Amino acid sequence: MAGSGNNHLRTGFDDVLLSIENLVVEFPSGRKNKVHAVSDVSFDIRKGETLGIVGESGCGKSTTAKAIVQLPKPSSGKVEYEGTDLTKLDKEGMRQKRPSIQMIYQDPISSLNPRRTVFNIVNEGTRVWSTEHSQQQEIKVEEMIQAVGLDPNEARIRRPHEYSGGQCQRISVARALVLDPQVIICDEPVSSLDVSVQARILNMLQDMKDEYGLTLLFISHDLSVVKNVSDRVAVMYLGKICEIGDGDVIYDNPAHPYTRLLLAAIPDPDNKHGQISDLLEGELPSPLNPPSGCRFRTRCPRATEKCEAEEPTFEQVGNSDHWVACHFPHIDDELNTKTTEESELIEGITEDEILWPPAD
Amino acid sequence: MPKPIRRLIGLLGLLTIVSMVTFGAMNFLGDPLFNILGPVAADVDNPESLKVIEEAKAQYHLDKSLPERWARWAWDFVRGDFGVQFSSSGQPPVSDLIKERLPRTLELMAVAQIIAVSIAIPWSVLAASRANRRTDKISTITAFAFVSIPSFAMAVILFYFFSVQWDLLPDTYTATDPFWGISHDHRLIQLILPGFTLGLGSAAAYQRLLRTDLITTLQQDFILMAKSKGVSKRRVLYSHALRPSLFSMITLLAINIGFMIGGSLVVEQFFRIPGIGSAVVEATLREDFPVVLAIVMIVSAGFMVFNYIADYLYTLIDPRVRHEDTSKPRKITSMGM
Amino acid sequence: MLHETSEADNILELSDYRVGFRTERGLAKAVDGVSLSLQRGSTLAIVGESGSGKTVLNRGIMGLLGANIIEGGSAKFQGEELANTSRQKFWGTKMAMIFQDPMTSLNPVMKVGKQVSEPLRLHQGMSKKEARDRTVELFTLVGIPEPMKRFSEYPHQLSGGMRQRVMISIALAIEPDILIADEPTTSLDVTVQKYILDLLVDVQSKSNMSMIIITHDLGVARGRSDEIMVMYGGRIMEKAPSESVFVEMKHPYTEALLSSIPRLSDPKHTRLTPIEGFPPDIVDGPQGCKFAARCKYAQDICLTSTPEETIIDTHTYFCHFPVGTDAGAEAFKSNKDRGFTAAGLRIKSKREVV
Amino acid sequence: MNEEQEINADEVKNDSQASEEETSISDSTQLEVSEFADKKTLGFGFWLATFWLVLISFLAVFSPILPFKDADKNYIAYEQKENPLTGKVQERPVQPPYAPSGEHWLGTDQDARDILSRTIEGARISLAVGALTALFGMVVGGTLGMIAGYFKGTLDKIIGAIFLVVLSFPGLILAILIVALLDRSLLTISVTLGILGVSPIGRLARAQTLSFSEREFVMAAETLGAKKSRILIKELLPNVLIPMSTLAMLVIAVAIVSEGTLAFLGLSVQNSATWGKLILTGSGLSTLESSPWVAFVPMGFLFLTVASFNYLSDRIRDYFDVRDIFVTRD
Amino acid sequence: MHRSKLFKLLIAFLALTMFATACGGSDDESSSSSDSSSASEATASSSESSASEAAEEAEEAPAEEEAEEEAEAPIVQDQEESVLEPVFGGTLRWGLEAEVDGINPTASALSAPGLTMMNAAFDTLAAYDVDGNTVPHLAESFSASADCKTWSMKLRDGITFHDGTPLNTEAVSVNFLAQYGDPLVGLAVRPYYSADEPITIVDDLNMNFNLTDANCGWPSALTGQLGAIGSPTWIAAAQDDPTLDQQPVGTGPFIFESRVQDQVTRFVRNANYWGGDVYLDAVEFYPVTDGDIRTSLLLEGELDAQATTNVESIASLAENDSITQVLDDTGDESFLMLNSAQPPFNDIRARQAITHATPRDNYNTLINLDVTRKADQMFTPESPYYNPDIVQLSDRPDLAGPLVDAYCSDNPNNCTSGKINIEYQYSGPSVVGERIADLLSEGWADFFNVTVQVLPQDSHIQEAALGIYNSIGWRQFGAVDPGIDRVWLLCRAIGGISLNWPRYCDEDRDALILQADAAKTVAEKVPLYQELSKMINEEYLYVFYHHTLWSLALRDGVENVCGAKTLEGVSLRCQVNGRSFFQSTFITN
Repeated sequence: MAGSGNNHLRTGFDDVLLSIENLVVEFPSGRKNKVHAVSDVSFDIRKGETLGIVGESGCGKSTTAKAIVQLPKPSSGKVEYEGTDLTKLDKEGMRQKRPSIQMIYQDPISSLNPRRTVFNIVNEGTRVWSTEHSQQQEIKVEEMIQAVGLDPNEARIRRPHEYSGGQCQRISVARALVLDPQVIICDEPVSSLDVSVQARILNMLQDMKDEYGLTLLFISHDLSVVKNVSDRVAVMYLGKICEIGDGDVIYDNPAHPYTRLLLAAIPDPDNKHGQISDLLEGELPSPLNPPSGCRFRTRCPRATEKCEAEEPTFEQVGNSDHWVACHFPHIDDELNTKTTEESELIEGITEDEILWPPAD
Repeated sequence: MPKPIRRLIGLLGLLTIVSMVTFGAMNFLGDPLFNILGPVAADVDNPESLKVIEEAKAQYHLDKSLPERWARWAWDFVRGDFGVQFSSSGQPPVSDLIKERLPRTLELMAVAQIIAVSIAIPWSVLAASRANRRTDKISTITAFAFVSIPSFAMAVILFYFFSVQWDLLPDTYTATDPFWGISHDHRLIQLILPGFTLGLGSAAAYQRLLRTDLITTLQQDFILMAKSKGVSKRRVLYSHALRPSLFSMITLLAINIGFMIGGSLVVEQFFRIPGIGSAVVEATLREDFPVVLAIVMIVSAGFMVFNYIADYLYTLIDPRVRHEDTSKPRKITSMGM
Repeated sequence: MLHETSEADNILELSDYRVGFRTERGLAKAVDGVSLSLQRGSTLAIVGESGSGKTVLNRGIMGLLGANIIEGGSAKFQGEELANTSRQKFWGTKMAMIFQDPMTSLNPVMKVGKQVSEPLRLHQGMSKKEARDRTVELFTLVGIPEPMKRFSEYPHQLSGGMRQRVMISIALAIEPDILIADEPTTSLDVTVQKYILDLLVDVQSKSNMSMIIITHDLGVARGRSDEIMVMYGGRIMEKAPSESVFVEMKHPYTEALLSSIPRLSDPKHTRLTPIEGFPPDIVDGPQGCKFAARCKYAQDICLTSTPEETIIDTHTYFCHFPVGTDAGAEAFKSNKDRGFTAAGLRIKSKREVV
Repeated sequence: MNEEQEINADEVKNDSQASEEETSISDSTQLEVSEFADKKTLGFGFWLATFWLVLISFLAVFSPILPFKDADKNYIAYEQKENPLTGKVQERPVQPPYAPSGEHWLGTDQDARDILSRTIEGARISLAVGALTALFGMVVGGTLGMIAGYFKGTLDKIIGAIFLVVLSFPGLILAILIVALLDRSLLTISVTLGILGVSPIGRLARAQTLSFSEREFVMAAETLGAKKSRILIKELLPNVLIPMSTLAMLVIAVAIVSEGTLAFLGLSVQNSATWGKLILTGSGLSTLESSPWVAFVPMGFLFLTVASFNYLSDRIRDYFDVRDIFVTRD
Repeated sequence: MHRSKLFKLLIAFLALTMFATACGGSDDESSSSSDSSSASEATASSSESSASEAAEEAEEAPAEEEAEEEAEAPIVQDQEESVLEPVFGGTLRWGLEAEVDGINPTASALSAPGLTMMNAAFDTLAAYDVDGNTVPHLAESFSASADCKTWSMKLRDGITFHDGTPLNTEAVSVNFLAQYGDPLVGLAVRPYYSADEPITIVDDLNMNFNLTDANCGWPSALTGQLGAIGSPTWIAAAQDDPTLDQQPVGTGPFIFESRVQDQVTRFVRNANYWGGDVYLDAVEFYPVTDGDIRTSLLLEGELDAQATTNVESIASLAENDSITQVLDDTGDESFLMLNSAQPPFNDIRARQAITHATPRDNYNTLINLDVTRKADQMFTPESPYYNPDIVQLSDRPDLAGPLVDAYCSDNPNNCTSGKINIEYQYSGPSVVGERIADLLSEGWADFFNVTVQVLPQDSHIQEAALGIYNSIGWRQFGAVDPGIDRVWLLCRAIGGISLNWPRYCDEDRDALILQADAAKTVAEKVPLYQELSKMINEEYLYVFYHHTLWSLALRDGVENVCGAKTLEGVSLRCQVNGRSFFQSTFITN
């Protein structure tokens, strides 16, 4: 699956805000070895779009996110933001660009400085960039804290540990938004939260995105979550993207064997792939010494010699926004999917158009 | 290069730097010539004295640069020649002094550490198995008190009670008989107080570490797992929980042993044990640099070697260390001298 | 009907079971009056968010909670009142447990083979050799490749999935009458999770032991349990045969839980319905229904009176205004009309928000 | 190589810390107990220890204007007594030390000086040594350690090597060497002990910086565009400062003990009463036998003070959940 | 000069000088924890003859009796012979304040403990009688030539060493030449004997000693280490094998049996002792460096006897009925010694200033509990040489100010903020040492910036010998025959290593000393020594504190320690700076 090639990049659109090409991240391990964390990954995000990256632990999704903000700089490849290749910028150049690309992290505790008040944490961005202390900025910070549903006055005296995990994620969002960023990279923002809280954060992210016209890169190991929030979804395996495209399309017709197995494993009560009885056999190969050819071949039920010798490149599946890097994709498979109507039935309960406002 | 060898080289490098620093500091702070010749060294106007000075300089290579002198010393040192003492009668080799004193210190250290460990382990297990109950609280306070008593104070206290007040142990500590001397019983008795002085403090320090680690370990799922497997309480404590909890204690043990070669010096002074600690105090005061240098090297090397041994012990205790390329985290910050 | 089955068939019988912890603020009622019975050979899934008391409940049953607790009510295992017995006598023979994180629940400094064979040797009097052979057999059974080699490896040398298999083989070695699996797959990737769950179910059905699976994920419970029990705030909210929880849920909490989770089948950007508010304080918790403060059906009675147990066939729930009943629909309508619930929670239509 | 070893060790530690935290979050699902476990308080002992330290510091600072007896005056009592040399009864001094009495609450020493006053006098020096030592260690060690931990790379290796050298140097021997060859002034002793404090404090600062710098809030600050200096001061320093100051308290305790140790070797601050010297004065066999208070009074003060610093350090570490374990040796 | 040689010389000198005054070991210390190694201590005390103790003297404290006021003679020693009938048998356990390196009078540096053991195994050619006169002991008689430059000695006939070798002039000459030729010991011998022919053997029992200067009191030189005669065969063997230094062979009342260094040295009765019956079966010597401990061992009955200068011990022993003490403060003096070869004390104003500033009264009260007698000079009032006119102006800080100001205006480099910078050195670590240092520093504080230096005892002595000091606590002088004290004073004692510790040379003073040596009668000597005392007083090289009080403490049942006599029946002086004889001692019950 190792998806090489850049066929899936949408070079034709002029509203591509962030374009990652052939990104490679490697870490030294020991004296000689290298961890191939991210190998030749390309994707692009259009303005206002949400790209979800999904994959299991160790697939390199978080590393990709960090490489985009150049922390650390990737080993090679291009990270083009508004036409500027961030990898080529010097320190100060990069610093000037930083406010435009913000991150939200997985761990609500670790991502907030425990020794500063919440207000200070949110205010940090403006303090960094303003030469003088202005009343106006403080007001903006207060507004932002309010916007994410917290009390600005409490925020002035409280520290992160006095807030719950969900609230901490809200603080993270406020901190990211205060600099008016274009892009927000969300690295597993809800994976450490309880499901009920998770829904609130996801809703809030959606609201913020709508309100501030953000572009999101959303990273998660939970396909349901990714699918819910994303316009496009990229599936990663062992440092490579194996399938990318419209979330609904991929869910309906996963073309890559890995995506298919991944979907099948999801314990969703309504998972239409749940019947697939194939199991992902074997262990995840070491990123120190990834398999040749297609990286998934060692565990792929469809693998042949070709997969070993030759790395597949991205090919479009049909005419939709759906790209897969596989020599033997599941293109022709007909799945007995439940109709949309059927799922709507289950959904019926919530059709009252009722929604609990983000009140906390 | 294999890892042990790399480590060894690092260790030697460290020793080299330590010796350079010591060598430099001593020559910078004190004047070796003055220690060798006495006031004649300052009598530079007198041609006769001058001649003596020149001779001595030549003999001790003091006319050479500091680095060259260090190199000469180092070359002798690696060949096992520690040089001669500066200021005793004649020029007895430093190695004689070391041979005489080191065994006494090692002996004391061994006694102290055996006492410490054999107190600390059952004590910790007892406390940890009753964490936060009365037994544990009392033992925690006790351990805390013992840790806060400096060894010189501990020496005075033990001496006061056991020798002066209760007259259970001898109040004389000539303790100067040769290492494998005749009256062995007497010697053992004389080692009791010094041994406990050093051992109790260490025991308390070990107990604090081991208790904490044991409590942490005992809260781990694998302990619950072992219990739910029907393993007896005692077996859970000693065969499941103890081993993975030993790291901090071993680290400290290594630090202690390594340092105690030099660190027992107050106790040696108080109980008049002619060990290496009292030797270094005397040598420092009389600016007997070769002796100081030799002892510093021995103590530093001891410290490093014991750390090395500790790392090896880790691999015995924890297979993770063996298989992964990194050693167990040292979460101990040791402070002291 | 569960209650009509003879007691002899019930391997576990809880009645108004309570577990409290002493804290500085007072007694924390982690498990607050749970009654259930588990039949031999059946599987119960306990679902709940953090703080719902599901783990404490099970550790209470196992007797693994330590000294600082107060137990109340009755818990009978194979007819024997647990409160009067040292549970240690069941450990390693009749009860077994699997923990969430296979890394931390295996002794890092002991070879996995030894950990598996330990109960064999201790309780089944096997010789070293016999225990070893049996262990290798178990390893094969749970699908551990190269079982001989794995026998003398340490936990850190195995992957997460393999470790969980080792855990399962320990549980199997004990041949327990009841196996409690506490979040057995939470720390695993979904693909591995599926495998492990299937394996557990497989093993359970073969050996005819009873099993309790604890999870926060309703999806995990579905299809792998005979019955699902939803817990909240230390109490049972709803208990029903597996499918009916999804199809005909009665408790608003179950409903809210399900609707707050994004589903694969929903199209992208489907608005989620979160549960408002915070979980109840278990030391100084609310009167009445624990969920009332967050419930869109909540009426005044919910705030003052704890709902009685309602049993309809195999479906048990604790709610004054159950979902899908007229009472429920009416309660919701009245709340919607006045714009807020009895607990003061505002209700807005979607249009207002978007 | 050795430094690398150390670095690795630290990295592992960070990992373990990070993972500990991760699990501590998911733990909440696992064992709810932690949520309502006892709320952290500093406890009675903490305030007791603080009270003692405030009291002793107050006494030390204001002893010149407090109505204590003159610490240097010899309050000799006389009696008619036979002179063993002449066999004649004459007015001779009663042999001090004098036992505690209404006049001398805690007795006198061999020179008939009031022990309470002298012990308080000794607190001035002992506390000053402790404070100066900790200050030196914090400023030098903290700065070096934070720089090493944050900038990593070569700088880290060099600073790490320096720490390691100082650490593997037998500390007390170094102290004796410097004090014996230079002088026995307060400043020399403090700086010498301070040098010994640099390594532990520095290594702690480095490890903490390293671990915090891998926390996401530092990355967040970086993505906000904060400069390194700002991150170091605004984000890292407040976090490193607490573990560092808890260690510094231990350094104070160790410095006080070390001063005592030096005093026992005859190398303490000269011309001043220090606790070590006072204890030494009373620890001879005959003095212990006949007048144990001479040694035990200053020893009690020393113990309470050292224990208080140890305890405070312990409590604060607990309170702020500092995971490093400090160990004192002497 | 070669270092090693230098140090040997140093040791030699020190050793030598010992013969002059028997020196007390340091008894030290105090208490404290600290005194480090007994080894060094041994060297130390040995080396410095009485001197070294000065270092510590501080710690000990002789009894002072305010002699000036009361003019009452102290009970020096009740040298009564025991009225009891001697009993044969028993072992005497004697506590020593230090261990020694060896017990060879021709090679070892014997300190007070060494000299004590020496008295068991050896006899000295001459000895002091109760009145302080030199009388023949192992020798039968001495006679001087008219100019006192040649001395003839006649040995007793029929005496044999423990190994059977006969005592004759050959044996004495072997001893003398071994000392003369020894790199160490010889340095103290050679300057005083004719270089060409120091001795002449007349016959088996008669020999002559040829001196460089007239010395009519010469035999007193043979009362100490230099007069102890060992078996020539043993001495010869010990020169090849130094380990034999540990196994002395002499003519003494006891025969060496065994020795475990630092534990016990045991001598057994010499049944064929030339001097008569020896009552004890054996004498055992136990080195116990801590004075408190030694005293407590004595009280507990673990020891039978000891010598001490510690005033606290003496005072507490005095109150114990089961202990008899033999006290004597006519021996050495305790004082502060100033180095005249180095600034600031090369200037007499600085020396005067520190003398005036020294709180001697406080010192005697606090350290000596007013038991010892204050000293202004090296003689006690009972001595015929005592000069009643001499007053040492200490405790007069009012006199010090102008001198310091004057000094500092001339030597600004040696002063800081109007005070003279000095170093005070003592041997330690030691509690009493520390107390003394505090006490002195406080007294001097208005005029001097004092740096205190603590050194292990052997370094302490070395630095004194090498002149690397400003001021130092010391103990010496007070020899029974004042002529012996010339070795500390003569210009010829100054060198790289100097026994003239203050390194002060005055030709006039030398002339005076030599003149006193040549004098034949006390009456002749009195004005000379009084003049010498006056000179010393005016040179301000020593700030005398007190007359060191030596105590020989004996348990009940130890009898007749002071009953030793020469063959002629002359009672010997019982205690000389802590050492005594053993031949007459017996133990009852």
